[in-house]
Amino acid sequence: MLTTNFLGKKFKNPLVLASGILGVTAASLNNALKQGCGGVTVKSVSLLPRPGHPNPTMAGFDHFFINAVGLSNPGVEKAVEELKKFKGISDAPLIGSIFAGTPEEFGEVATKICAAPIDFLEVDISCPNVSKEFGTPFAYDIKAVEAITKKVKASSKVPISVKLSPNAWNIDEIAVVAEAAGADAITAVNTVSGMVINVKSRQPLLHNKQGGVSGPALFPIALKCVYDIYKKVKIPIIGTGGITTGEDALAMIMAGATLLGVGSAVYFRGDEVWQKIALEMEEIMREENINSLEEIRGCAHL
Amino acid sequence: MLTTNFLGKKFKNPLVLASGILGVTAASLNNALKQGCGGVTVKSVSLLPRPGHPNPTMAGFDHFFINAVGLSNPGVEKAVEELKKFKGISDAPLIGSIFAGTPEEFGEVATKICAAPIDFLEVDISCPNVSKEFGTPFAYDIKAVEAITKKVKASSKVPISVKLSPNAWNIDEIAVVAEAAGADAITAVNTVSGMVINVKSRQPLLHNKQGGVSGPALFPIALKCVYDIYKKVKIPIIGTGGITTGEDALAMIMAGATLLGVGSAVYFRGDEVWQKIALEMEEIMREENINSLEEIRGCAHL
Amino acid sequence: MKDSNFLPIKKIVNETDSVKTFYFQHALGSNPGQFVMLWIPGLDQKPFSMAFDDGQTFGLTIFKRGALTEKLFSLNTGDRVGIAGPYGTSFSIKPNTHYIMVAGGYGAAPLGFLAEKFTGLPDVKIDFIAGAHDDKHLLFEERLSKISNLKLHLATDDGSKGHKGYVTDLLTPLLSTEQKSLVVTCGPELMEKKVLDICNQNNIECEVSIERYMKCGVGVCGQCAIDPLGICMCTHGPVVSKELANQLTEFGNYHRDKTGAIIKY
Amino acid sequence: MKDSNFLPIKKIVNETDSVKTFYFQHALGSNPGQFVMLWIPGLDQKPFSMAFDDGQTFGLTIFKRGALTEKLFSLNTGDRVGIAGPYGTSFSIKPNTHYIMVAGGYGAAPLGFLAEKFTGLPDVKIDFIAGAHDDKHLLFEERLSKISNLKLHLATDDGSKGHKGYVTDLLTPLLSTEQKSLVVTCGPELMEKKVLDICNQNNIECEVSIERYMKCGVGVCGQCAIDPLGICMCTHGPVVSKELANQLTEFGNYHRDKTGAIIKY
Ligand SMILES: Cc1cc2nc3c(=O)[nH]c(=O)nc-3n(C[C@H](O)[C@H](O)[C@H](O)COP(=O)(O)OP(=O)(O)OC[C@H]3O[C@@H](n4cnc5c(N)ncnc54)[C@H](O)[C@@H]3O)c2cc1C
Ligand SMILES: Cc1cc2nc3c(=O)[nH]c(=O)nc-3n(C[C@H](O)[C@H](O)[C@H](O)COP(=O)(O)OP(=O)(O)OC[C@H]3O[C@@H](n4cnc5c(N)ncnc54)[C@H](O)[C@@H]3O)c2cc1C
Ligand SMILES: Cc1cc2nc3c(=O)[nH]c(=O)nc-3n(C[C@H](O)[C@H](O)[C@H](O)COP(=O)(O)O)c2cc1C
Ligand SMILES: Cc1cc2nc3c(=O)[nH]c(=O)nc-3n(C[C@H](O)[C@H](O)[C@H](O)COP(=O)(O)O)c2cc1C
Ligand code: FES
Ligand code: FES
Repeated sequence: MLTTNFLGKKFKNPLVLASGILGVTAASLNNALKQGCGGVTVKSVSLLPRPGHPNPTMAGFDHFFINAVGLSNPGVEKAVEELKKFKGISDAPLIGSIFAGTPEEFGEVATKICAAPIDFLEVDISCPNVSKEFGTPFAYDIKAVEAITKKVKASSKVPISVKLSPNAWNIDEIAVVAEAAGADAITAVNTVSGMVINVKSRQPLLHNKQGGVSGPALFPIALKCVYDIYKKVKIPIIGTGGITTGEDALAMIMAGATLLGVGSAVYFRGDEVWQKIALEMEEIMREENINSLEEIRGCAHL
Repeated sequence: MLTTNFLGKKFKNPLVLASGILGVTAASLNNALKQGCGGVTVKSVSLLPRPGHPNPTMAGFDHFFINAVGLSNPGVEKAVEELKKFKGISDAPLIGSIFAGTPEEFGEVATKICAAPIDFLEVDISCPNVSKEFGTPFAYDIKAVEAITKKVKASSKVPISVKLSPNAWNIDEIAVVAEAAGADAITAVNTVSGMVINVKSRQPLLHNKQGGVSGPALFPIALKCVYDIYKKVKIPIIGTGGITTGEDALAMIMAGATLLGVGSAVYFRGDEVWQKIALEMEEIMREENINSLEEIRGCAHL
Repeated sequence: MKDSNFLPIKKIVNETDSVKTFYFQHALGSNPGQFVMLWIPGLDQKPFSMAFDDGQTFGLTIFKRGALTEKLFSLNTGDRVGIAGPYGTSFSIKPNTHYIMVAGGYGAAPLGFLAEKFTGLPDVKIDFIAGAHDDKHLLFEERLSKISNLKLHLATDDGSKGHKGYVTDLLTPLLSTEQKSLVVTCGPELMEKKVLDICNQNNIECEVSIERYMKCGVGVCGQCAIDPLGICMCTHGPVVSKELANQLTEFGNYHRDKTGAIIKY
Repeated sequence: MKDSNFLPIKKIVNETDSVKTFYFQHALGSNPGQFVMLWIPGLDQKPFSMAFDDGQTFGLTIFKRGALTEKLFSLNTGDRVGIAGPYGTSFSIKPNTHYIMVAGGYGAAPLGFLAEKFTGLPDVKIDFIAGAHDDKHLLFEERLSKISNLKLHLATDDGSKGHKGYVTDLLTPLLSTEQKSLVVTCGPELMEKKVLDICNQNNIECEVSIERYMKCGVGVCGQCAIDPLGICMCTHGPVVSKELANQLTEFGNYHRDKTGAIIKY
């Protein structure tokens, strides 16, 4: 009922662990699969290891999650080891994820991560928390998106998905640019910029002050991004952002998504969140006489 | 304790009814004041009457509100009558609000609304729901912001506040442009673009399909916008977006706001929302030995 | 995510040539006088009062007016519409009371729903005054006749049934009863205003259903704010007490259209 | 908006020259073995187990290590820190049981908290084995001596107090009692591993507190995921059963640093 074909690969269901949630270890990724997702995305890795920001790097609230991890990761080489280990214990679809400070570096990391048996490569140009560090935010810069997409496409052995930011008001146009530059898919969206101020300490809660907002608060924003992008591109979309229930998941498919990234929902609904969402999707589909996701993909555009 | 001086005018508290909530009638505005706000903003008006979109034009959910009213309003002339009526029954600070399709038209509406006894004029360049109708969205276009601000400033008899969109990733730079062009204040923010899809009908819930998201989901996004803008401009900020509790209100002041727009909270906490928020602010201030809002304004930047 | 319900029409009853009652199987849990927002995707969404609600099934009695109601009239059982609510205030349900219900047009729907709440309660006596242009447009005669403690009084403009003239002509004579009386009214605003005036003159308790143009139904947009108090009729109404109605100088004088412009009665 | 608490330090007790206990007056409602994330604004936020919680006041026993704990040691009563939690699993509280508690370093803190839960419960008997480098670093001797149903066994590396050698040397002799035994342990991982091994050999129930580098504390970031199950120690731990610990081949072998890179023990 939920089987999904994405760029020629079969997913038992469209739910994929979003990048950065539950980290990078092979075992942790495999555990997410045991909890019901159809595929996994690894935390974004960079050329060199990064310790990330001091804590607090994230915090959960009633209706959103916020993080500024500072893209901590063990570097692409260590990550490749974990990814190889993962493919030793699971044959589920595996999506690598990379970020870098220049188009050239993106190409370099892409080449390196392709030493691992990944099925797809996500290109994270949209983390809202490191913008100052790397100059003009790539996610809002059409030229940068074009250059990075081309570089990664040329360096990658597997299909690539460019991950966009909901802070780009013209996200649909940016998706068009990425498609033209060779992207095989679009991941929409990363977190939206936000902040929490702790009133008693009179300070921003996150060490990085600003952070990326995810979870339920992001859902209506992400849904609109996916809807707009679907109107403009032919390549498939990994709809991501605030999906917390089976109803959210189906709404995202109706907006046009093929795969569904689920991350913060693990905070709101626990480890077994993918299983829960998949069951809820099936229940609604039965009630509504929907036999396959193909049948309803993009139907909100009719 | 909550008394606030904004551009030379005294507000009994910093909470102002945000534009578009509770509409345009003198009696409705006055009722909001009875419920405890320190000032009121009128629903944005245009040169000619507009019926707005068919329903559903708005809907409330657990943690956000969404609307695409289509800027329905009785036109500036009818509005002027209501505003005169309002000043006949209340001497509370009154903020007019206008929108238009071109800088020239903005100037024209500004001139006309100044026939009413308004204390300030808010310039709504940021409604996310009419963008296609009026061409390139003004809120993301530095040249448009500059031109509109100059026109309105030249036409207005009262200080003006330019209302910005959280969808502009460079909202702080846009605030700088507005300030340079003569804005006396910045209102940040309007709603953020979003969508709700009704899964059973397989369609976007709002007649306009997309809408503007407000309420708690918007709060961390708005807070970050105000924080960023405060860093860059000297003029005061009307912090708006998702303020629902006294704690939210104080956080917004700590980010740098002078006045606080409160709108959707009326959906989440009922008519008496301003009273509730003001009481909560005072309670926290007593606990935290804060004697005035002046004392903590912008303190999250330290 | 909470969302409006999307419910199949269970049954359609033709009441007159331009009035139908649509039934939905859904535990709405509404009280008489409350309303829902009915949505036809792609078209519009408008307020309608409950004409019936027994906890499992509710019904809406709808007059064919413009685009939305015309489309609704073309639907069949099984077709689905959006239902959000119930919203707003409701009529008081009091024991040991003499209810005088004054209905005009679809006002008979919520008042019929109210009357049925008292079925078989001997301490409540109901006089139900229903009016219409002619006998073909009178609503719920049969339904109301089933309520044993209810007495039906009819008025038609053309005298084709019952009293020839206004429902309000029938009201005053009924006021002089022993038991504590409560007048409740729903119908055209000028009729309601006349009912309110009569109750004021006779010092009788009264509840009035005041309809205003509605958009959100939840007290946010201010579309239904009423002068001079500025309170919203979707949350503080539609049903208001005599005392509140007396403060609403707008009532019976004017209302506002979709843009907010004033329209005199 | 929910947020972490920002609490004034109520009392500071110097336990040794590099260990202090910080008390906070706050109804945390934690169980022994759980932890909080302690935040010093502008600096960092790290996990610490509760050493005490009587429902009104809780305490954290903290070893001076690096930047955060050094800063903490410079604070005075009245200064405030952020406290988020309690998080994680806790030790079982069972009636009619012979507890053998094996503590190393600050592990004495959560186990002391656990032991106090049984104060005056005659059906529970506690053997508490505490170890340290020397007698100056032994924790809670006085506090533990107040628990009448608790017998304290001490071990120091240099023999300056109690047994000269490891805490684990003292464990095996205590296992041969009549009552159902539960071994609980908290301390350096290699010590814990040895305790687990002994319990496996002797077929005795055991609970182990496994510490991993933590960022979120709420099961989101995956920082504390442990091989080969990949479960998070902030939510499925820190306290795990013997059965679970036995599946965690990583335990006693390696852990991961902040970047996620493996560090062997
Ligand atoms: C609280 C309340 C309860 C109502 N209950 C009933 C009922 O039980 N049965 C029934 O037939 N009708 C009821 N109405 C009126 C109903 O809303 C209108 O008949 C309907 O909106 C007409 O829509 P249309 O598109 O068919 O016609 P349109 O041509 O759009 O409108 C026809 C007339 O209906 C009224 N109307 C239209 N839209 C609205 C609106 N959004 N809010 C209020 N009035 C509107 C106006 O007077 C308008 O002139 C109720 C209205 C309110 C406010
Ligand atoms: C569940 C749990 C309970 C703990 N309970 C206590 C306790 O009751 N008392 C106590 O003194 N310490 C406790 N710790 C260890 C405590 O977190 C570290 O002592 C503290 O983080 C040191 O921070 P620092 O900045 O002072 O030193 P740093 O120089 O940053 O670190 C010193 C060492 O502490 C450990 N550490 C640092 N950061 C973390 C982290 N985020 N998560 C886990 N370990 C870290 C590492 O081994 C590191 O080498 C506990 C750790 C965990 C995971
Ligand atoms: C703690 C955390 C870490 C994240 N790290 C990354 C990352 O490394 N790379 C990336 O592309 N996205 C990262 N994201 C964004 C998510 O992949 C996802 O796009 C976003 O959280 C929205 O989805 P959600 O609401 O389901 O979490 C991170 C999100 C969170 C909450
Ligand atoms: C129903 C509704 C109508 C609105 N209409 C306007 C408007 O006409 N002009 C305007 O500048 N903002 C309008 N807004 C935006 C609000 O003024 C405010 O900026 C936004 O809702 C965020 O604040 P909140 O979360 O407190 O509602 C409207 C918002 C809502 C919910
Ligand atoms: S209809 Fe919106 S406030 Fe009443
Ligand atoms: S510390 Fe983040 S998952 Fe455990």
